[in-house]
Amino acid sequence: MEDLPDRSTCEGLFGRMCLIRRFEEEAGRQYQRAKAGGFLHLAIGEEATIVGTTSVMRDDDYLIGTYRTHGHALARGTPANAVMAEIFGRVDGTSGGRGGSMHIFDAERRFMGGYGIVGGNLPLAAGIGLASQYREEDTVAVCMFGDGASNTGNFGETMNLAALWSLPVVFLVENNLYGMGTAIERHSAVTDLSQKAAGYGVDGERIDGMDVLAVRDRVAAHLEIARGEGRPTLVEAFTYRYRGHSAADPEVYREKDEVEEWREKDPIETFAKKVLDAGLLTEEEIAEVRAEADREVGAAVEFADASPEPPLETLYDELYVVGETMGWYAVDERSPEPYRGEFGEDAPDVAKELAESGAAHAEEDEGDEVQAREGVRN
Amino acid sequence: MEDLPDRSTCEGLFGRMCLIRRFEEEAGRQYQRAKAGGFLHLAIGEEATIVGTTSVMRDDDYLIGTYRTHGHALARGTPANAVMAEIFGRVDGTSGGRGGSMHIFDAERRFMGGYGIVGGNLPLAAGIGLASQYREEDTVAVCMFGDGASNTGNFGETMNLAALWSLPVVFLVENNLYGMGTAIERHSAVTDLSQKAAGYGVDGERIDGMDVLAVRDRVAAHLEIARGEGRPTLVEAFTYRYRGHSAADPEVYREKDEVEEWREKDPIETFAKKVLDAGLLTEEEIAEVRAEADREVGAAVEFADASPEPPLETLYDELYVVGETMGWYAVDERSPEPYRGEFGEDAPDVAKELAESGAAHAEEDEGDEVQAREGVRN
Amino acid sequence: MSPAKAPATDGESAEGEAGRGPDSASGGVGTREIPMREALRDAMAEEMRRDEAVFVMGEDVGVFQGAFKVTEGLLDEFGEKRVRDTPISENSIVGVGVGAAMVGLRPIVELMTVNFSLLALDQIINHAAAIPYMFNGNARVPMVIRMPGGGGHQLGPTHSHSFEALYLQIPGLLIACPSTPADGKGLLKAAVRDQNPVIFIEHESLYGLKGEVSDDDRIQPFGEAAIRREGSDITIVGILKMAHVAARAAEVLAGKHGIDAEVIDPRTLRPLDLDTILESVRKTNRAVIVEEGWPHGGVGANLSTLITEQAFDHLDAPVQRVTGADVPMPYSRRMEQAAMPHEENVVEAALAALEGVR
Amino acid sequence: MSPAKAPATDGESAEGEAGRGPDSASGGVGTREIPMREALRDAMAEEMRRDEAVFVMGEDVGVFQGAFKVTEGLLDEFGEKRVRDTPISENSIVGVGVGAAMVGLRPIVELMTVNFSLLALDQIINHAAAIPYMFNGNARVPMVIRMPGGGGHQLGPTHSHSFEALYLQIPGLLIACPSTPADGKGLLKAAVRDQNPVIFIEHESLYGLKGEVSDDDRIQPFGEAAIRREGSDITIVGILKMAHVAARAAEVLAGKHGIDAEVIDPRTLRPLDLDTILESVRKTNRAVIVEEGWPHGGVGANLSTLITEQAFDHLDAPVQRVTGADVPMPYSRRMEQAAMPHEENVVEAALAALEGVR
Ligand SMILES: Cc1ncc(C[n+]2csc(CCOP(=O)(O)OP(=O)(O)O)c2C)c(N)n1
Ligand SMILES: Cc1ncc(C[n+]2csc(CCOP(=O)(O)OP(=O)(O)O)c2C)c(N)n1
Ligand SMILES: [Mg+2]
Ligand SMILES: [Mg+2]
Repeated sequence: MEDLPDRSTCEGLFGRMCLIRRFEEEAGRQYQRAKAGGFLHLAIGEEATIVGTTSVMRDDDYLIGTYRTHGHALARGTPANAVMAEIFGRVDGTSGGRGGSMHIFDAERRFMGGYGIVGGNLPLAAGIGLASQYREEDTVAVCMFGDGASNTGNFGETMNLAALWSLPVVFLVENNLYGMGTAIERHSAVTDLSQKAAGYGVDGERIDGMDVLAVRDRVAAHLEIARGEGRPTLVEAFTYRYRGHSAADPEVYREKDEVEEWREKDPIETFAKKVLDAGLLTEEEIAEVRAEADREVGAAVEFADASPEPPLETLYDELYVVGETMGWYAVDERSPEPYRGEFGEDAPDVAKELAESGAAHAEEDEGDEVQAREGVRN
Repeated sequence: MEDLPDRSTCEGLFGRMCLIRRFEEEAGRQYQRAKAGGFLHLAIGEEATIVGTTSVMRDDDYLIGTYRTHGHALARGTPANAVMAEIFGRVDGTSGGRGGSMHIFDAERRFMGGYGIVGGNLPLAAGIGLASQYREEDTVAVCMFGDGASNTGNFGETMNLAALWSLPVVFLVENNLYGMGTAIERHSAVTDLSQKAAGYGVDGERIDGMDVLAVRDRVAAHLEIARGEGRPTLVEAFTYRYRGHSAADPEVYREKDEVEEWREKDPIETFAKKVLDAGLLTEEEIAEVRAEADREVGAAVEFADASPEPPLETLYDELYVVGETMGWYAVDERSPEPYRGEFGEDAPDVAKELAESGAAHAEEDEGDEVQAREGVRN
Repeated sequence: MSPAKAPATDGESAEGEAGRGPDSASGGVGTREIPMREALRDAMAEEMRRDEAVFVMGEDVGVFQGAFKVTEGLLDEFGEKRVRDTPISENSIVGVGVGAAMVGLRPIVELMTVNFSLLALDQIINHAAAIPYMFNGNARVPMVIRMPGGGGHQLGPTHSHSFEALYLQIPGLLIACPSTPADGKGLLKAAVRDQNPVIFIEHESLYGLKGEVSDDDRIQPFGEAAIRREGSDITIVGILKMAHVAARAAEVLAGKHGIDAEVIDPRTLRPLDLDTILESVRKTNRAVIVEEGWPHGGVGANLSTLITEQAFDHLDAPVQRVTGADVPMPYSRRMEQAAMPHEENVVEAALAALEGVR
Repeated sequence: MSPAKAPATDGESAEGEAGRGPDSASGGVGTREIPMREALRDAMAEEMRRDEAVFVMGEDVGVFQGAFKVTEGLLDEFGEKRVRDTPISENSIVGVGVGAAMVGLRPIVELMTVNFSLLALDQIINHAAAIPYMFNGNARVPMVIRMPGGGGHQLGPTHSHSFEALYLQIPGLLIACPSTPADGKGLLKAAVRDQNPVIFIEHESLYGLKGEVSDDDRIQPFGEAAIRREGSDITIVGILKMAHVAARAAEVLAGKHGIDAEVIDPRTLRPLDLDTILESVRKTNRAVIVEEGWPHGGVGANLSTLITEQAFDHLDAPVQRVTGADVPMPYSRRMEQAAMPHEENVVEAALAALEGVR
């Protein structure tokens, strides 16, 4: 029988996976209720890859994610409240409601963000790794990205740079077999992604991304390589998203059977069975962990719902760190301090009025919104 | 003893290499005399790679080059006259004086151009290959690029695409060991460039780029793979540029010895010796081929010198294929037909005057120019 | 065939049809009311039927039927050779299109949104736009790059921007920005037949917008602005979704303020039908430009300058601009709406132009 | 250290020195006459000495000493850790800078020319510019992206362009464009200490230009235009090399035409010191904007619009623009010069503004 970690570790792993699963399910539900807008990319099915990875990272290691990124943040310890509030576009969200589902961020837990541009986070990870090396810190950056992202120019450029400069980065490709609706054989000439960076001097390994213990084990080894030997590696975790690419995906590109097959390998259920069989957790304890995840997610929805919308007058805040000479740039009349030539006196009032009336369109635009959701598919 | 091709083939190979060598030397001289401007990237030392490759291409195959590209055009048969005239910025240049040294073009000989953006020609080559495949023609595209270009995002993206779509392209990296002043070990994590696209499913081979016969032989095989099997390959030809990166390079990044070592493998002299030893050409014949190259290049300088500057009134020509509704876009006052509101009547005269006076700065700006040359180093 | 001088298809045909103005649109042929996305799809399908050299390429344009369903059905009809799913490789996808176009194919490249086109700008600007000129007309790049943009769907700061203004700066490109299904179809057909590289900007909020579209082979030539509403008091110019916002604002101005606005949709930004706009401004003596993009160096700044330069003595007030807020687009629903232009902003700007104060 | 909230160095110091205006430059400290490239190099060297977190990264900045010798000597002084030669990977180089800046380093990224920055626009716009806003200020990107541009050296259609106008559109970026060695040094030092991402545009023709530069730690704050010449008849605004062309034109106007021009160099385009420009225009009632870039949507179009909007009633004539020709830059020497703006174009434009006709 497989060697399992101790009871509390297993409980932690199981709990984190349950939390992500519940969170994602609930986020999907809230999206259907139009509490969340935009795109919603769920990672249901990919929990073992995420949690296995973060469970062996140090607190001062860095993680950087994609637009399918709620789980990344939750696994790092970002409160479900803050993630849900961000999805709701509220002021208590991780990004104050500015970023949304794709752009969660939590510097405190060294979750260095989700990014909407496929492949855009790869060089950022290298930069974070460079900073560790530069400051002679032994922190490692873990960069999550998808199979589709391995086709971007950033992939090749960054692999070469990271290898050339011996940067302490673990590149972890969440290979869920599809980039949106394009199956891996239709987008990548080489489908063994662990070998895709061989030409750049980055060694790779394929791992079972549905098995949280396998992920733990192997990612720990790769973290050690990055930390100890100061060189990047590429880990390809096989995983699967049960849901569509985003909330509005009709999934014409795959068979229902395929989804069912993967569900049999469900990372949460298989792990539950293992800990149960090993006598580490009882049925009741497992149920209680699930219930706790339920409660946490339920509370998160309440929290998010109660959190205010970001005040309209903060529209221009945080764009710049503004010095004395830099108040100039707001030349559109929505700003509290627009340039209005000699008629500028009532500007703040006009601005406020316009902001309010603009925001009011949020309510009325429903038809448009439905239309957009029907069409918007990435 | 090595098997040599027949006499006339050898004479052809030798002649083409001599032509390129002489042409480049003369171009360098003319640049010193300020007959040519901008950057001048010479391929002296790289003749065997270029000529060996083009000598086994069919007339209807396509070649696409870089900014170090005079030789590519000459090897394809573009008249030295037209290449030199382009370098002189004259109307009889391959690009009418618009493109200059980096942007030679000759559609008739299917030389699809030199490009100033490192790596920019890779996807173009894939597109040309796609067109062959699309039209079910058995033409192949050969794409020349440098070791430095293998680090660009385009490299990875294009390799993957070409392999995925089975495009008939031979990617040929002219590995001259430096990207500008950066030695290959300092810019590429993997220095065996033939393996750099392995992760994208593109097989590679290293060849001796100083030996025109080896290049011929191996590139012929790769052309056959592209033509017959419809798949891309990567050929890494080891070669060397004796001169600096461009005309103003002080070459602080390498030792004189290294240059001398490579000169011993000079592609022209070693080949001359071979054909002489094999009794295919006599000393006199060899001398005559060299003399012929001299004459051709001498004539090219005369031709270029006699060719007029492009007429200033053609400044806006060829930017668009202009239909009836498209004469609008010239809103700057240099154009013959600028928008001038209600004061437009004397526009053409004013435009002409301004163009002339602008062009006159070409003469007077000498101080500036010297300054720029001193500084401009790529 | 000489690869560069003689493209496989007749690039002149778009211009050949230039005689048929938009006003002849309601002629004898049938029309159907269809949404923009279908109009665009039909344009592509018709051009692909007409010319074997036309093909479509982009991320998820095939099996997935297009991220916004614009290419729906094309894979079924034309097969994998002509409807090509690509990897996520924006710069190379465009570059492959440029290379193919140089040797006579007619690629229609779809970039999933205009935001991702920033990854392809080198191929668009340093290659597609420059090549014809830099090779002295010995090469042409007859390709269309389609891409949707715009905000309003809470897609946040990496997926909501408008880059018309960036593209209009670049000599060598043509820029279309249709606001109606009829224009979408007519302009896209013209674009496919044109010999120049065309940036074809679509707006995500307009894909579902329905309108009458003629069934025939009608082409909308580039460089012909549409006067959407005639009026004498002020000229309002709007593009893409803002063409509709401008039109709604004109109704408010007429209904509530007794102001008779002329509404113009330029339809293409390069070539730009400045004559039609100037003629209007010479009549109304006042203008408002409406765009969704950022204010600095935007479409409005360019138009305002051109109008002011050419019709200064006719202007009774400075040209007013209504733009998106000068920030990356925030996600939060109300804040996003507050950052976008609406008809009340246009009304406000028009009143300011008319009263000299706001 | 919290990686995002507390950058390793004090980003406020640039603003802290804002009090010292440019006029106090000839104070007690020593000055030396040095070329622009040295002034820029000195700025980097001084900042690197001051702050261990500052480092330089780019293609051939090290062993080769910089394509334009701007980084000459830095590798010797600071070693390979802080002066990093990179592969040719523009997007990733910038991205590495962004990542490093987010966790507290202070990267100065050199892109060999602004033309190649098109390959890095995704990292510049979708990442560097967007990140601070999209993460609600929880992350900052204190980095400088230096890149030279401009024409005049027969580098042809892929190496000669000016993209100031493209960058000024983007909220989240600051844009510097120094025209003198003193400004080059002062602005670059300010840029390195700033907490925002800064696009630092240099002009290839100005690298050899000499000027007095103070030896001390003087900072030139962003958003302070320089009045290069006072005058009362017309305002001429020029940037980079065109700041000098504008100044020469003013001399011609004074000498030959008895016209007293005020010449302004904005020095930074974001923030823009519109107040100084408006004040001048309110006095002179006429303006000419000179830039090397393309006319459509250019720096001039933006400034012309801003001036016209804010000072319409003070303008006696439309703002005139002098720009580069609306074509990719041709190589041929005379043609390139014909495509670039020169002082006679500025004189011509000024006369047109003054006479209402040209
Ligand atoms: C540069 C870029 N191109 C296209 C898109 C649109 N897009 C969003 S997700 C996606 C597929 C990515 O697939 P993969 O990397 O496998 O990640 P997964 O969604 O499977 O987690 C695409 C094409 C984008 N966001 N960015
Ligand atoms: C995208 C881009 N980045 C940088 C440059 C500047 N540059 C011109 S040539 C060169 C070196 C290229 O080296 P390599 O590919 O090895 O070709 P070689 O010059 O050795 O033939 C560089 C960096 C450029 N032209 N394009
Ligand atoms: Mg995937
Ligand atoms: Mg090289």
